[in-house]
Amino acid sequence: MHLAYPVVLAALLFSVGVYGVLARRNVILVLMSVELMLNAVNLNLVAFDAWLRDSLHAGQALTLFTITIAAAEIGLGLAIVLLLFRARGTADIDRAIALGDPAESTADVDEAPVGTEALKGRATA
Amino acid sequence: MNLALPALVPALPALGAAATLAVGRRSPGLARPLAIVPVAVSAVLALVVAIQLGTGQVLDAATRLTPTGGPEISLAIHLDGYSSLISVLVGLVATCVQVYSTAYLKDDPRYPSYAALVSLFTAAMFLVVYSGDLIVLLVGWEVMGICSYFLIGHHWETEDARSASLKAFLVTKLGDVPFLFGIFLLGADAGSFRIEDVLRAAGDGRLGHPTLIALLLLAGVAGKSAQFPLHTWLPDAMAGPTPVSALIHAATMVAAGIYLVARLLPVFLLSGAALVVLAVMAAVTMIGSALCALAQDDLKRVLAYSTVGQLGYMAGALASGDREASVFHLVSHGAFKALLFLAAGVVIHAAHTNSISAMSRIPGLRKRVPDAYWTMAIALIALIGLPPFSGFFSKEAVLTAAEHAANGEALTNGLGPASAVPQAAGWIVLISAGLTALLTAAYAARLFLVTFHSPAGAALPAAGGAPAVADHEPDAPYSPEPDEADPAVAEPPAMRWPLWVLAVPTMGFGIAGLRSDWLPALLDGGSLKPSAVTAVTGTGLAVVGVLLAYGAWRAATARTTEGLPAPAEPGRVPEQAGAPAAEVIVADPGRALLGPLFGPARHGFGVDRLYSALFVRPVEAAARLVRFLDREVVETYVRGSGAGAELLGRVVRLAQTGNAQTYLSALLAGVVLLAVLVAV
Amino acid sequence: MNAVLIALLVLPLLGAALTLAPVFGPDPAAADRRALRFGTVLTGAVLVLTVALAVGFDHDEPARMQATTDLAWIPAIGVRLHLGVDGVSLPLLVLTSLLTFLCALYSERRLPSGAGVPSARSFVGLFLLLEVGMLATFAVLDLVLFFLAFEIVLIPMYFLIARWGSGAKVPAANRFILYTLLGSAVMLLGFLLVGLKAGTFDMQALAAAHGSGLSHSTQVIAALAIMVGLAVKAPAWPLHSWLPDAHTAAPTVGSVLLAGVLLKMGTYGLVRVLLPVVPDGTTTLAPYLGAFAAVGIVYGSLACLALARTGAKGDLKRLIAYSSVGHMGFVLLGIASLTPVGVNGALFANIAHGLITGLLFFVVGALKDRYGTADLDTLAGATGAALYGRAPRLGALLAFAAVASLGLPGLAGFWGELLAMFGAFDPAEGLSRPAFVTYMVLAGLGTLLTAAYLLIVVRRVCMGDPKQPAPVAELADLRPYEAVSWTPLAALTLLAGLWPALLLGLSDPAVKHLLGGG
Amino acid sequence: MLGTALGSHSTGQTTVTSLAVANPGSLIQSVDWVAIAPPLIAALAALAVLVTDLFLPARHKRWLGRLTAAALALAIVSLLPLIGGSPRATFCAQNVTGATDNAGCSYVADHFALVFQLLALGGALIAALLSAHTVEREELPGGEYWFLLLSSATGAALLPASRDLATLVIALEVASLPAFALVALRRDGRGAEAALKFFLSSVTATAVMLLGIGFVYAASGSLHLGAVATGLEHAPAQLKPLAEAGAVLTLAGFAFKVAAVPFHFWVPDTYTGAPLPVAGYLSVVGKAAGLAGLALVTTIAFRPYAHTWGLVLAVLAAVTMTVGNAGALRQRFDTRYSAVRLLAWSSVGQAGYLLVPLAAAGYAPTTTDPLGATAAYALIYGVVNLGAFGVVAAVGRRSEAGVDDFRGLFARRRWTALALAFFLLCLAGLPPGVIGLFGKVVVFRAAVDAGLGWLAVVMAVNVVVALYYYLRWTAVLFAPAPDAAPAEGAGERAATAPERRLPVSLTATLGLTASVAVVLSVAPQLVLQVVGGSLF
Repeated sequence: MHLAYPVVLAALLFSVGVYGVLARRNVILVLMSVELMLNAVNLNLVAFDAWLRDSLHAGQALTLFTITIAAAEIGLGLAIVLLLFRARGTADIDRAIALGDPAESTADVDEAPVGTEALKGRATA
Repeated sequence: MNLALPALVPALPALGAAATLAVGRRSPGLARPLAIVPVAVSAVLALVVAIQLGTGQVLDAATRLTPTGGPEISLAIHLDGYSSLISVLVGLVATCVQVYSTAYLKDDPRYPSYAALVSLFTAAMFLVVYSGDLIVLLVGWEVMGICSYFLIGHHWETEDARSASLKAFLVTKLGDVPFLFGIFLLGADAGSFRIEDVLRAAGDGRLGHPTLIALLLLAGVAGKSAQFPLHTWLPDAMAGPTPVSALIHAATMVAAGIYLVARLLPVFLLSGAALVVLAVMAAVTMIGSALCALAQDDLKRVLAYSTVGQLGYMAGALASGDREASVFHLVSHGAFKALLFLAAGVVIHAAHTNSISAMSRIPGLRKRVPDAYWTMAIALIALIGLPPFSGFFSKEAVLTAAEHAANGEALTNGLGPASAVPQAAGWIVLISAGLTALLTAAYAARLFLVTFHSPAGAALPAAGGAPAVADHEPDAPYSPEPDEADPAVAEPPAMRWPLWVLAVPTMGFGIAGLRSDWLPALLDGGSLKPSAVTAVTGTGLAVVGVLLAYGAWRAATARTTEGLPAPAEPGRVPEQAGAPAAEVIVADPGRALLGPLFGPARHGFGVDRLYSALFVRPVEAAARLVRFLDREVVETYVRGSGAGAELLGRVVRLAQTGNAQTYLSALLAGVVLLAVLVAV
Repeated sequence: MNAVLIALLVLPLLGAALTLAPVFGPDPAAADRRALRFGTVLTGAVLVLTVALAVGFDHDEPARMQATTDLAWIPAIGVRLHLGVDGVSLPLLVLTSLLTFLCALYSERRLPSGAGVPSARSFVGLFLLLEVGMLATFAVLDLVLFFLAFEIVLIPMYFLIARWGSGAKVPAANRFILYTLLGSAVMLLGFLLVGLKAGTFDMQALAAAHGSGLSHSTQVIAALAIMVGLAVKAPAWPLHSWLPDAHTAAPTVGSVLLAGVLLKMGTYGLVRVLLPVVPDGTTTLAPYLGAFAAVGIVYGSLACLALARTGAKGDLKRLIAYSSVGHMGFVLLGIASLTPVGVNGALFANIAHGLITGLLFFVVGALKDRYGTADLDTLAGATGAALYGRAPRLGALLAFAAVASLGLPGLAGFWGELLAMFGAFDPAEGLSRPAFVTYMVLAGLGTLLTAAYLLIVVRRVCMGDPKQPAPVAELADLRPYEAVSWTPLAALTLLAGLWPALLLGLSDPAVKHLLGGG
Repeated sequence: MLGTALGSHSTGQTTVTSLAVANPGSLIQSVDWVAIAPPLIAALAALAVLVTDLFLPARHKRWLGRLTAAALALAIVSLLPLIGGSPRATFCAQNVTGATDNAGCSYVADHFALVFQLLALGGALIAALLSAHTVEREELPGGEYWFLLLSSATGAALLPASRDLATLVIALEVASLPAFALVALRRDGRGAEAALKFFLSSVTATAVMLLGIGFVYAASGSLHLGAVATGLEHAPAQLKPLAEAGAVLTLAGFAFKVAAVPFHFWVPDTYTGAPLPVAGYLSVVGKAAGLAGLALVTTIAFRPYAHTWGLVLAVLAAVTMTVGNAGALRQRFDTRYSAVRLLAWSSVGQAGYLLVPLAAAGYAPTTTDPLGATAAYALIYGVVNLGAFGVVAAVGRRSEAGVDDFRGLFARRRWTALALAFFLLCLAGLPPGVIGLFGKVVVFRAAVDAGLGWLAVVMAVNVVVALYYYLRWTAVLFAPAPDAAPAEGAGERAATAPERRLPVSLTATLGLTASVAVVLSVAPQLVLQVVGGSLF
């Protein structure tokens, strides 16, 4: 089998994963799409290992490790999602924005930073 | 002749000044002796030095003041006939002024600071006279400038004194800047700032561009000696106390410029063009100031313009190459002009006003200040240049010098080839000198007649007896309190004595020029005897001037006595502490003689307005531009860079929405961007 | 001798550390008094040490680096603790310790108090730290240490302005520290470029090499970086906009030190680092430095004229700040001429400006304390504040300082400007003569404008109609502590004016050594 | 460049303990226990803590903290024997061809590894001291906290010494996963959200990195860094774009850990959501691990593409510091958590400075070794940053300290305020923070030496921008105490701040960090000697 097939498949899998991460609203589905991305990488590694006919089989060794890492991550991910759900009552990723930078206060609280300058203009002017 | 004496001459008044300042506030009584004694002692020392030096000798001595990395600056002394002559004059006049001031400013609370400044001024003048190094000379030069600034501003309560002092210093400083550049040129070409090296370099022709040097030096001289372009400060400087005018603005400071040109004449002789410029400058100064003097109503401003004119004479003599005549006239003028000012001081002190028309309506002014009256008469005759007195001889010396220069054999007395002086310079000086002799005679006579001999004063005894000076109406003639009438009070001895001391050289000094082994031996040895032709023409012109003024004065008085009021001319009178007098000109020959020129002449031909338009307004506009530039342009740069950082900060914070997916998309977009950037 | 120099730096450092410890007793008022007294005693000791150093200095070979200490501090990046004093840095050391001592003396009585002003203990601590930074800058002979000393000064001066100042003090302090820090950061780049290319950071070795190990382009880039950094500190014309705000807001003592010493660190850096280490680069950039200097002189004096005009709402301290821009223009012009005469003039003008502007700021600060404001229009009213009449000694001192500042011969201000202009008159070969002569003419015009605005200030403050209604009824004349802390400055201005060899004798051989590179 | 350096170290395979039998042919390799001692001790301690936690009653939980601190201290001490002489390598595979004799080994305890292990373990130790107080006050689950901390420290200690991509990835994950849990330990909404963002960003970055490693593996044929370098040199032409893309994607994972620009969004949210010591731990040890990874990968593995990643890192460094400082510039002082948020943005800015010497390594001539500058600056930054977090912990109750709570701290707690002022000035790089200044001088030196003039100028401007907000905070410290009727919000919080003496562990942390910083300021040579010699 020519190398192109698994690599193209892996690429497709990876892009589906990326789409899932960015578009899905529910956190669990985001986790699943991350898993997709990791598995796409595993496929890649195994394909390259076979293609290189590496005596040390470094590719496959790394795939094993990646699988264990993915498992660990999903365990933790789900624990965090559970915590978020219990605390916030929703698993919607768009609602978890409490920690963003507080809005710009209309009046600057401390003394107006008038006259302060980073002199970027000065350095480049 | 050990060097202690000449070194002591400038040092003593300086120490006296310091002592007066230190002790002045605590015990004013001590201030008077501390003011007079050092100056008098240094005057005597100057005389001793002059005698020890003898005639025809030059003494040079120097010790290094400081290394500069280039030509050294040294504390040097360059003594010759000229320096001893002028140092004696300075000593004499300074002592008279100090004595005179003790009485003149008897009840002035700031007398100690005044006396200290006069002593410091005298020290600076001695330094200029004795100094052999150009930079040290410049030090004395500018210290004189700052002393004159402070002294003019002595009465800083009045607006005139405040603006006059500022104007005086700035105009002289305007002249001093090119003067400094001239010294740089000399120092660079001659390799040292010593005057003897400079003169030797001039002799060997090592000076790069003599015309430029001469013109730059001339600018400084014009500033300091109030010559044409930079003369406007001297008439306003009359706002200072009269003894100051006598010392600084008659005898010494204004003479320093002429003295310097005399010292560096070999440099000037190298360039004919400079001499022509000097001649033209002198001519314009002479004629212009004489005309202005004819139209002034303030007694001191008349004398100030007269000083400007006489300095034009000396500059004319220098332009015709004869520094002996110029210094001869300088010394004699120093004596009689100082006398005139001091006498004027007495008259003003007695009449409590500067305006001569107000004085003319004071009955019996002559009787009240007889000494001032007679000494003023002598001085005016010397000013006009009638034979017996020194004015005649020194003026004739100048005219002879001009005449010689006119027909080609200038009396350079060995300093340079006679051909160095262009004949044009000689002719310009000769003609203008003649015309000025006539005008000088006119305004001198006018001054004398209007002040003392106007009939209105004599004919209106009845109108006297007005109440005390405080509340008299502006145009009513001032009549003295009973105690001021008798001469003893009007002229205290301390004021009277210096007048007669100065009267002696005014009368006798002229003769010193006749014998060749007296004054000429001291100077360059050229004869100072007036040639017959110039003597006759000069005196003739003077007599004609007097007669003209007398005729015009007779006609004017005749008209006033028949009740025809002379045309009222509300002139502005920069008066001193005296009564404000927008007086009516009673009988002024000047108006008749000048006719249409009278108005502009009174205001100095509008030169002041011209300068403020040419210099003052553009500088203020530039200042406003700089303020705008600083606030708008430079500030916006600095504030802009600050705002730039703030803006970037706001953008970064806005990106921090808190939504995880925006973070992820930014993350992946960044990775894709990097990968494309690298791989492609 | 090197023990004296080390003690000079260590003593104030320990003093500053001591003020942190609660060693001045519980009661705050007594502790403040004791702290101020401690500050005066310590700065006095430092002054005695510097005078001892000056006396012990071998005056007939000022070109040789004396009282040197050379220890390895950070071998990893080649930084050595190298201290030393020569004809160029000795006068500056004496000036710094003198000004600091006088300021300590002055602030013992007249510390700016008010709501929200921290305790005198922290004032003395910052003050001593400031002195360490200033003395170290002039005593250090290693590029990186010079940069370190350059930066030590920033934090104390920032707090002096931000806490003890008046008016818009915090923005002014921010602008001061950020502007100067950017300058010194750029300067550090220049130092690193030179240090790495030449292999050593030691100024003496670099000066001896006289730029031999560096290619022309490196020299130009390094010279540009160092010159920009130092030009910010000695405010050259386009980079000066931090100075007026800093001075308007700073307390009197802060202004005196800011104008008296901090500006000198920039020009000293130019002479010590730029001239000997990167000569080719400096020769290429000298005409531009000269141009900025000349423009700075005219610009500074015109700005002062604008402020001195009636109705311009000009602040007196801001006016003197702009005058500093003008005077430092002369120093920079002298340096730009790259001749012994010019550089000697620059160094002399440095010291003279320190003394005279220090005195000016003291007097104006006293006026501001008495009148409550430094605004010229409120002070002068219609005809003038008539200080000659109301407070004669104060008026006389202000007139003396103004006259000295305009460069009256016979006082210190004259010799610096004379030699700087004479240096610009015939600059070193390789520099375009016509350009420098035009700078000299501009400088001459500058002296005239300087005389104009200073005398206008004298007219509007010292002269005037006494009967005119004055903002403050009763005006105290010179107080004893003011007299004590100011007379040394006036006396030294006179002494330096009458006997210039006192300073030029020291700096001339050292400058010839630096320029000659030998 | 690295090859020559490694070559110069003549290292033999030193068999150490009797356990390991030198058996060249078989797959059972000799394990040099002394070399792997530091991460091993940390791992064993983690297990020990996990097990003892089961048996300890609640009131003795504090002992776990002390056990953790002792274990970390022991791990640091175990670094000492490795310092002298030649680097010791273990876990070597014979048949991997590489430029140097150690090329085949997966774990090399050379000078570079030791410095970064010291940084990781030291940071973890200080974080442990710091968290003793927080664990107790915020009732975090005692056992799990210490176990997670130790395991993350193990990962961070393992990473610098690993020499092949697989071990690197695993070490990175071992360092990151416990960190997610640590962040979420507070079991409230904020903790969960912070952990979520951290988790998602990290996982995505790891996925991208693994993709990159896959491509690099395809192009070079091996995972060992040395072998990858030689493999990439001889890679066939049409694989070159694939290899370069792979290299950049690999850098992404580490850049995420260092919080370089496109990957920095999680930092402010996570630090404010996490418990304070965890935030401190992440900002120092997390960043150190990322940095070590980056240094290893770029200088050893991708040496043939030196100029490409040199430019990439330079741009990344410039943008990171600018964004970090600009973000911090606009922070508001009155909101809750603003102190930690300011420190978060400042750590992003500092990451920019840390990247500069790495970028310089791409351009530098072979003679000098700019990596030392990164190590030195990282050490200084670590100590000072943890000190700052310590003071924030001391002042604010939970991690809610707003910067306004520090107003007038000098009046209330003189020495804490002075310590914070000293730390902030060190971060800003201004004397009296002398060590901070020399850290910046060293980084500037690396940039100028490599000819990155424009980067040096951008850094100079950033130093100025950074000074602005550090100085504003320092000024707030010394501001006059809040007047009688403060605004309700600030007043209430300030009034309740306990005036009582600081707990022992906090005073220990502050004392340790402050004294280390002062000692380094007096004798910078101690930390800067790392800069001198070549690291590998």
